[in-house]
Amino acid sequence: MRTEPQPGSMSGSTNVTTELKSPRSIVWARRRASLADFWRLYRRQRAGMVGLAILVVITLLTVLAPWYTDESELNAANAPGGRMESPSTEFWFGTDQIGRPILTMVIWGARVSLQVGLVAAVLAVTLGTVIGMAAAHFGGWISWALMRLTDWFIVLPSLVLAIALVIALGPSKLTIIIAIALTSWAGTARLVRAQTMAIEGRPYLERARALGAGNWHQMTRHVLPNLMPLVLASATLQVSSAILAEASLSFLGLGDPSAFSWGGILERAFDAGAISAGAWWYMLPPGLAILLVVLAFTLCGRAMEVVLNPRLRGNQ
Amino acid sequence: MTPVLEIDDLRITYRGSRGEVPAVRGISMSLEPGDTLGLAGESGCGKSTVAGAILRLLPRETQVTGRIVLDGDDVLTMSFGKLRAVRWAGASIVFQGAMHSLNPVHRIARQIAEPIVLHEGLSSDAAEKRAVELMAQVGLPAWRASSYPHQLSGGQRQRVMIAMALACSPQLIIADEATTALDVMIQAQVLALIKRLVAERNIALVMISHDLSVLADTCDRLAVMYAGKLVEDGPSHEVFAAARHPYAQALSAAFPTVGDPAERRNPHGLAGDPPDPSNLPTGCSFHPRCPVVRDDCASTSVELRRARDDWRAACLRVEEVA
Amino acid sequence: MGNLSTTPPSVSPSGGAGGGDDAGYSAGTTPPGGVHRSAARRELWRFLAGRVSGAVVSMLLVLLSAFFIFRVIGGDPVRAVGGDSPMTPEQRAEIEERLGLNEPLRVQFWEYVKDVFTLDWGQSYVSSAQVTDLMWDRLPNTLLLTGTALILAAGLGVWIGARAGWRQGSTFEKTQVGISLTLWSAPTFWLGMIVIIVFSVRLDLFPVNGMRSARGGDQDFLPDLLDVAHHLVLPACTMAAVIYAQYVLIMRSSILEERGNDYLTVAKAKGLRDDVVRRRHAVPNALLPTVTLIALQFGAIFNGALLTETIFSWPGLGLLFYQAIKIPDIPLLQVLFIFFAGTTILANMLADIIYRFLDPRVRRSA
Amino acid sequence: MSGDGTSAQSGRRSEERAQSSAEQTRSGARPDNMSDTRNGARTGTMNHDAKPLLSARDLAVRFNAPGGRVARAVDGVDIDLAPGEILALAGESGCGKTTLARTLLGLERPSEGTVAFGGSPLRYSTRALKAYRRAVQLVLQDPSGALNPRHTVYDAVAEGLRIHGIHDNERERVADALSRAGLRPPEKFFLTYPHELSGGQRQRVVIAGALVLEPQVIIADEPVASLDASVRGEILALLLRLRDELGLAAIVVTHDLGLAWNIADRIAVMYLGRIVEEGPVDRVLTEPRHPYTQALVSVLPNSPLPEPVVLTGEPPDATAVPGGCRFHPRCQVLAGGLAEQAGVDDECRRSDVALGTDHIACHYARTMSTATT
Amino acid sequence: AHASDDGSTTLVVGKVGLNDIPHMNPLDSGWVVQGEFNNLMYDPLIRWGQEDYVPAPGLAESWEVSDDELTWTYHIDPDATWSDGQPVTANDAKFTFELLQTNELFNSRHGDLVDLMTSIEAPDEQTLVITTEEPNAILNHMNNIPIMPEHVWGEMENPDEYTGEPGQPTSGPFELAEYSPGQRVVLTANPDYWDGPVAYDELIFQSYETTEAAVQALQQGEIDFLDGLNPEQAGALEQNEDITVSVQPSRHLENISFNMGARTKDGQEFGDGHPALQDPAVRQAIHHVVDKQRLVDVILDGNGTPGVSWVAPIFTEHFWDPGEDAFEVSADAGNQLLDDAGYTERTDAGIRIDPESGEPLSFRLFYHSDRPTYADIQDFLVEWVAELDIELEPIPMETTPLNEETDAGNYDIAFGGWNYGPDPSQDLAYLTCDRLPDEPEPTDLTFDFYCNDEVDALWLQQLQATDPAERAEAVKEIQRIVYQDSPQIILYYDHAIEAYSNDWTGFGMLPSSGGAIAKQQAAYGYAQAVPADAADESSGDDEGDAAGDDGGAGADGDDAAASSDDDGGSNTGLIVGIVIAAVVVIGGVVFLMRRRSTAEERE
Ligand SMILES: Nc1ncnc2c1ncn2[C@@H]1O[C@H](COP(=O)(O)OP(=O)(O)OP(=O)(O)O)[C@@H](O)[C@H]1O
Ligand SMILES: Nc1ncnc2c1ncn2[C@@H]1O[C@H](COP(=O)(O)OP(=O)(O)OP(=O)(O)O)[C@@H](O)[C@H]1O
Ligand SMILES: [Mg+2]
Ligand SMILES: [Mg+2]
Repeated sequence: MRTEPQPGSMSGSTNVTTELKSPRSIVWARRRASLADFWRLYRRQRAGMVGLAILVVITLLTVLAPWYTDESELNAANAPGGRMESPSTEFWFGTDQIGRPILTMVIWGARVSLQVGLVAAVLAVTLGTVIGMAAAHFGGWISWALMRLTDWFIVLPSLVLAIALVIALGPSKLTIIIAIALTSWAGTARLVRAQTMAIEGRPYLERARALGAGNWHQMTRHVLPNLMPLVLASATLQVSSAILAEASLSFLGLGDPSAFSWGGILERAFDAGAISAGAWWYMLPPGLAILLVVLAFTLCGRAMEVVLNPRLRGNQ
Repeated sequence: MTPVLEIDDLRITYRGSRGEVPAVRGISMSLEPGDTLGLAGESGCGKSTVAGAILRLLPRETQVTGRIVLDGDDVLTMSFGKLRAVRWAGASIVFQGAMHSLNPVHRIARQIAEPIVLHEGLSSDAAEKRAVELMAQVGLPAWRASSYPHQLSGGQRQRVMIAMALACSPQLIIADEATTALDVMIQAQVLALIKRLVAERNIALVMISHDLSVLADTCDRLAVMYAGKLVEDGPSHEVFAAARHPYAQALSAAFPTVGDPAERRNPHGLAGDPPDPSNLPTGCSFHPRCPVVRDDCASTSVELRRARDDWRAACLRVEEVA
Repeated sequence: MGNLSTTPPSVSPSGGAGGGDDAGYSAGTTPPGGVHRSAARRELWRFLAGRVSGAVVSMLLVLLSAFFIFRVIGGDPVRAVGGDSPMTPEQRAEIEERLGLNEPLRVQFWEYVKDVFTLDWGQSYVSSAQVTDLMWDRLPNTLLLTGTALILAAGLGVWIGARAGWRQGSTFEKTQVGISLTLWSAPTFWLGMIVIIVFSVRLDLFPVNGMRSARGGDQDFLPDLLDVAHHLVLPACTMAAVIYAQYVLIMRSSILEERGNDYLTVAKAKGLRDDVVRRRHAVPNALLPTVTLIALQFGAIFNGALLTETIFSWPGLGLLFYQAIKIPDIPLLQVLFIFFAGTTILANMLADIIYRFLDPRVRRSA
Repeated sequence: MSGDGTSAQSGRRSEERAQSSAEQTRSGARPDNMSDTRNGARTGTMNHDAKPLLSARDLAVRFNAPGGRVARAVDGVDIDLAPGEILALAGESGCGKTTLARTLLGLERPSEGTVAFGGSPLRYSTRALKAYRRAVQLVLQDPSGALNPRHTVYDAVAEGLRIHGIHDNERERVADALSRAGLRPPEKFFLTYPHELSGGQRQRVVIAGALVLEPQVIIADEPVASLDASVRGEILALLLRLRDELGLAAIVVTHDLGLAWNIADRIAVMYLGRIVEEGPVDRVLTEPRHPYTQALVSVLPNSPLPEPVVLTGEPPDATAVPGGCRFHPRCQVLAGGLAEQAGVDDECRRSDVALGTDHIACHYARTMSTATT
Repeated sequence: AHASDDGSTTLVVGKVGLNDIPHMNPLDSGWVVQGEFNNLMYDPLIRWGQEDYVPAPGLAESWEVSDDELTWTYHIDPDATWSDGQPVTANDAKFTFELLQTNELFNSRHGDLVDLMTSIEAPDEQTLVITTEEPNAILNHMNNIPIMPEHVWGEMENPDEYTGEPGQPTSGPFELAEYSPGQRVVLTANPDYWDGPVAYDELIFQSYETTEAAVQALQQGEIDFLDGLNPEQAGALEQNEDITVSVQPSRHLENISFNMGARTKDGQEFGDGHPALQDPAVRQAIHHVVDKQRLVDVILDGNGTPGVSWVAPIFTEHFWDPGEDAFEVSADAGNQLLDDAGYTERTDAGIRIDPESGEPLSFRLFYHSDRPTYADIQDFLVEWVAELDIELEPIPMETTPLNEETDAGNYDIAFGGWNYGPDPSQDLAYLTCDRLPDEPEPTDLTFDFYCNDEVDALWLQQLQATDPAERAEAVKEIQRIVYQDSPQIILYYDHAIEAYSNDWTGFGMLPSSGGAIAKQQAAYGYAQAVPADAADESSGDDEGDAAGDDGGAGADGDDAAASSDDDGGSNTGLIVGIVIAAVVVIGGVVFLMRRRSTAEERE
């Protein structure tokens, strides 16, 4: 994947300022400009914009949840509704077997699902980036060992491993995050390794070496900044897998029982006999919420990839 | 003799994410059997675009106007079925990067045979036999037929491409930077081969390169493009030695003659940057870089002017220079 | 859900779907064939040795981790064996001794290593059957399910993906990508639930779960086959849906990568029809990297099998694993884990090797 | 190696050659807008007696190639670079030019032999290398790749200063380097990103990045190969001017003999990891003595040699260096029987030959020259 | 009923948790499901009477105890035979008990019964004489232990390695026909069952991973019977007119238990329980605020009864009804108790402080993370207990670590559930001081380290009371004390919710006055089932003892309207599937052809 800005595609910024500024402000101005360029290109990705819009809406809904919903409704003792009520004007998505409104559950569930998804993705991507860079940079047996490890993690049925880990560590939000991160960093590592090797082969690194740059300089000044967009895109995609993974684990009964994550809601629905009872309002909203958020993150991640890799942009 | 290829006021505009790019802005030329034309110009001036247009290989949304008459029919308007029949049988192309122009997963004989099967309806066995003959003509031994592209060296691959171009005995071969990526020695081999085959078969040849000296060596006529237009068109050696257009002059000066004391420790270059095709200067598009610019250059758009019978240049000062 | 850390549906197989460096091919200068025959053969052996030793190392790692991962699992095998009535300490001790759980971990580990290499995989804690027998019993069912799903998904996915990639920007591509992304985003188990509600509960077209009708008894071959096929439809489709989505996306991006290649322009210039260019030149070239990627996704298929089999109570290895992990039945878990991982490692190794033989482009550089 | 001896024997070169004299007059018509920096009065500054600034002795670099083979990329090279001298390194693709250049820069550790700078051998400790790299700078072939697309021109030029911890007057130093490299006014370029520049400008930025450390030697690997023909001359002129103004010595790696003719004082022709002929450009390119050099020069358009010699076969392979004179399988002198006449054919096939004091590595040429003297 | 081609009828029972059972060895069964199978295949000497759990004849047609209450004589039913035709004799029983005494594995299961026996004699084929050292009421019902055929089991080298072999002779209504671990168990009716054969031919237990899946299968007619439903599933199935839902009291209860201070027999303390919980006032105060009826209504949708003590109400003989003595649901009462007991100081947050330890009354509440019901109940408890100015900190935990913690006394309050067995001495033994561990080590043999001399005395009294009335008295008194003392709070007895196809009727409930069909300690449930059509035909006929419809749960009025058209349904599905596939294939081909024709002109 090429990550450089494309010549010509950035024609908007060719006007060169002659005014003298401090190098720092130059850099900042340029960063802003390239961010603006990125945004300009991103805006053209319709699917990516849809994904972003969904995410913004969901984020708002989640963040503002305390202001427009009552969390205490999720306490069984305070459940406002009747048993398994179907959707009504009072309870838009109906209620569960205790009388808790499903809508409130789903809204508060977003907090858990997103939190787990984001943190796990960040952990996984960080781990993957560090290992991938190390494997590409050091070479020799370190690289060999790291790659074996990476391959190993890629090959392994990750859900199986995650289940084992969660059971071993005891289910809680933290352990789920750890399990997901541990089983999903390898893809990023492989990606980062390939990209790092590509970057290391670039002439500008040769030039930096010829200028006398050490490893640290090369890594921090050249490799990492060039890796960032890729890592970002990959992190975005990772979030969606992490959310799915969390849902799967929760559904298998390994979720944090004290929290209403979407997968956990589905597990409750399943346990409570929602299928038999025909309580579609109990199963559709959390499932659709997962689908929507995962889809949104995927769309965003792919749009970012497309922006970063013009080859995929096609003729639009 | 009827011309093999006749291009009349060809204009090509790419439409892409960068908006409209007028890559070719009115080109006319004509080639008769046995003619060899060298098309030169710096990167991005539209050489490959012209080549692609001849077989209608450009992206679908590209806007092409003018006429390209290949063997009596207008390529731009003919039905797709007819076009497919013309492709390769009427005119074939030797592309620049042979590594990328050969399908890496097919054996080379099969690739050479493919158009034969398609256009002449031969069985694939017979076609492959023909392919082996063709390979022999370009100096590849028969056992190479079952090689994969990666097993060949760059020069050999380029020869495979040439054999492939000859497969259906076209009247026109377009060689787009066919030797650019090759080593000096291999380049010499391949050029010699092309010259020989073209001469033997009386094929018309359009040879595209940015290396004026190579073209001058291989072709009879030389056309120089700048920013989507022809700026000079004439007999190759004369153009190379004493071009009328200042750009053509600069281009030929960029290739020093070894042994010429005037060029010793005396590199010549052209100041300024190549033009951006989507944002061309007014008037003569070369005027911002032109060493002999006049006041009216910026306002007058210049078409090819006759410098001699067989020699045209697009410069206001063409007579002056001559 | 085949999604847990299967690579996200990245559009660029060179990076996104991993395998970038392995699947790539270098265009470097290559010695002309003939002269370096023996060198090439040596290189081949070297390559094979590298692959095989890599797989062996991975396998050793799997064996090692299989011991530790399942040993730290918090379950109480004693209770699992003892049943739901309370036990006296003597009863406990007796069971622990029977299961060999009273030995220090070090001894258990050596026992384990010894058993692994003598191919004695032990007895299930729950049913005293040999775990390998349990596994072999269930294996055909899993093969049937995953095989059907794979064939369905791969066939359809590759076909649709190739078309979608070839006609980038068309409505066809957009809808197919949309469908695939949506399918990919849906949790497998939820998809299974919905499918059950719609097709089994509401429409009553297919059985809810299991592999054979409960009251079927011993049936003749044909009725039995139909019965199994009838049960197979929903789980296979559910599982296929998710894998299918991945294959569409992978194949599409492989084709997209392929599309820029000059030899496609050459093929077009030769006068070949558009679909011939696609079929003869683009698809086979794009297929090879896709195959490696698919092999790489093997682990993900087991993830999918685990969830699908659980939701549909399909008596396969995934369900067995799920059952075993609830107990936890350590010997069974170990053998299943080793089997899952081993199969994937083997599949990857074979894919790499086959890839090398199939794809003349692949030249490995040091 | 391909055994296809049927390879194209160059056909007769037609009467074009006759016109070469006419062509040489065209310089008069050329706009001479850049001649200000180059007065024809300057003669070659090559000075063999001066103590070499940079030198290599018996340099060999080997790589492990796939399949357990060993690529002898550089194989016994002696080379000297005098202060203020421009040396061209020419040869076919894969003959080891880049490897030699990188080894001279200390980017590659030689398997054998030494590189010496200012008379003292190069040490490969991190610190010594860093110090060395202030004095010897690299200019790469592809300026687009050699600049980090995320760094502004200012950053790119200042990078060397930052690496070497030179913090005083950073701004002035950068501006100075840029204007020396012909980017004026320099401030105008500070904020630009590489992709906003043309190829020629990018190469100037790369050169400015090298100049900012005030080096004594520049090693340029194909500095203009990826540039458009029309801008090529400008960059070459810049190199010449820097030599004149700053006394910079340079090694220019190229496969283009015209380029050597344009700027170099001395040329070394490499074949399969070894220098086969070396000497002043004016002599080597007009009267090449090694058969390989002769072939190279002969296939040039408008070659000074009368008869083009197109060598058959493919570029040689560094992992399979032939025994005897490494050029002998392709040698036209040997194939044409001249070597036999001189009685050295056996020697050609059997004994390896190195560059001697006569600056040539050819049995035949050596016999002939001893015969004539 | 489902008649298959050969005209045989099969009762298919859906089972969740079938994969828990390790084998089918009748003498080594720890799982309730295994017990079900045993009861169906091997008769005990004495059964639990269907009417009211009063011991009733099994293989022994009668039995009596000597006056010194130490010698028991059992008279084997002369009609009793093994399914291979051999008679069941006293020697079989002797063999079985001796095996249980000598075989280490079996003894660990059944030691509490057989270890009492100092001698086992079979003076003749029909008479078994057992002597004990102390009087023991357990011999009055023999704990439902299956009797094994000596002529087969006597030949076995390692009877503890027996895992269930099809075709073994049995003394019960069924024989084992197939055992596929984790998948299904097939039993075939013993046509010559000495106590009257069952009304159908085959009984299949089909494994399901989840109740939901089994409910669907029941809806679709895949299975005929299912237990362990939740209220929602019951509600859904009630909509189906082909299915009858049976909601009956069960012997299962849910409770929360307080750490009574983990200690050994000699008083060495361990664990980290909150000291305040050893004060009855605190426990009683909490008991005052637990609104059990509310839990029954909200959590069980009314399908249960509020809890009292360990004995479930279906055991009418032994159940103690608190009546007037019941804790009034009142926060005021609870607060009063606490104030009186001196818990008057409060922390800044308003939590009461234990004057003795100075600790605030803040308790950890462990609940099982895999039990959503507990998560919901926990919400209520926190809320209610807060009214006492006591704080609960709910902590979810996996079952295994939770058990480990509670066994080790490292808890304050924990959730639990219990299936109360018919014999009070067994379950109530958990409340005796004798169950405290000898060493400060984890144990799961005591209910929260409860120890009360009064209870101990009463327990011994009931154990040795061979007179049922006397025994009941003691058992009730234990419950009263424990209820008052509140070492545990029994939240509710939940009802067994079961459902069966109307193709069947006559399922035997235990007790017949209203009880569960599945998970009985007897064979009545399935053995008394009758295909609905057969029941119609033979409604006037005599019915054997085993098939007596006194406990029949089937509503006779239900007609077996649902014929086996679900087979037609699945075939329809198959056909529709094939049609869809065909359409897709044909459509695809047409599409391709169309494309091919246009491709000529496509660029
Ligand atoms: N598909 C395309 N979409 C948009 N613009 C294009 C496309 N292909 C080429 N161009 C632009 O059209 C112009 C002419 O391109 P063309 O490839 O014909 O140049 P060229 O003379 O062959 O250059 P080179 O010597 O580098 O091969 C360039 O500015 C290029 O950027
Ligand atoms: N890192 C390396 N590992 C293995 N072989 C190498 C390596 N670098 C170079 N070689 C081999 O060494 C030989 C010389 O390579 P080098 O790049 O120096 O040639 P060059 O003269 O610069 O060629 P070009 O003109 O193509 O740049 C080649 O055969 C090459 O394949
Ligand atoms: Mg081009
Ligand atoms: Mg090089």
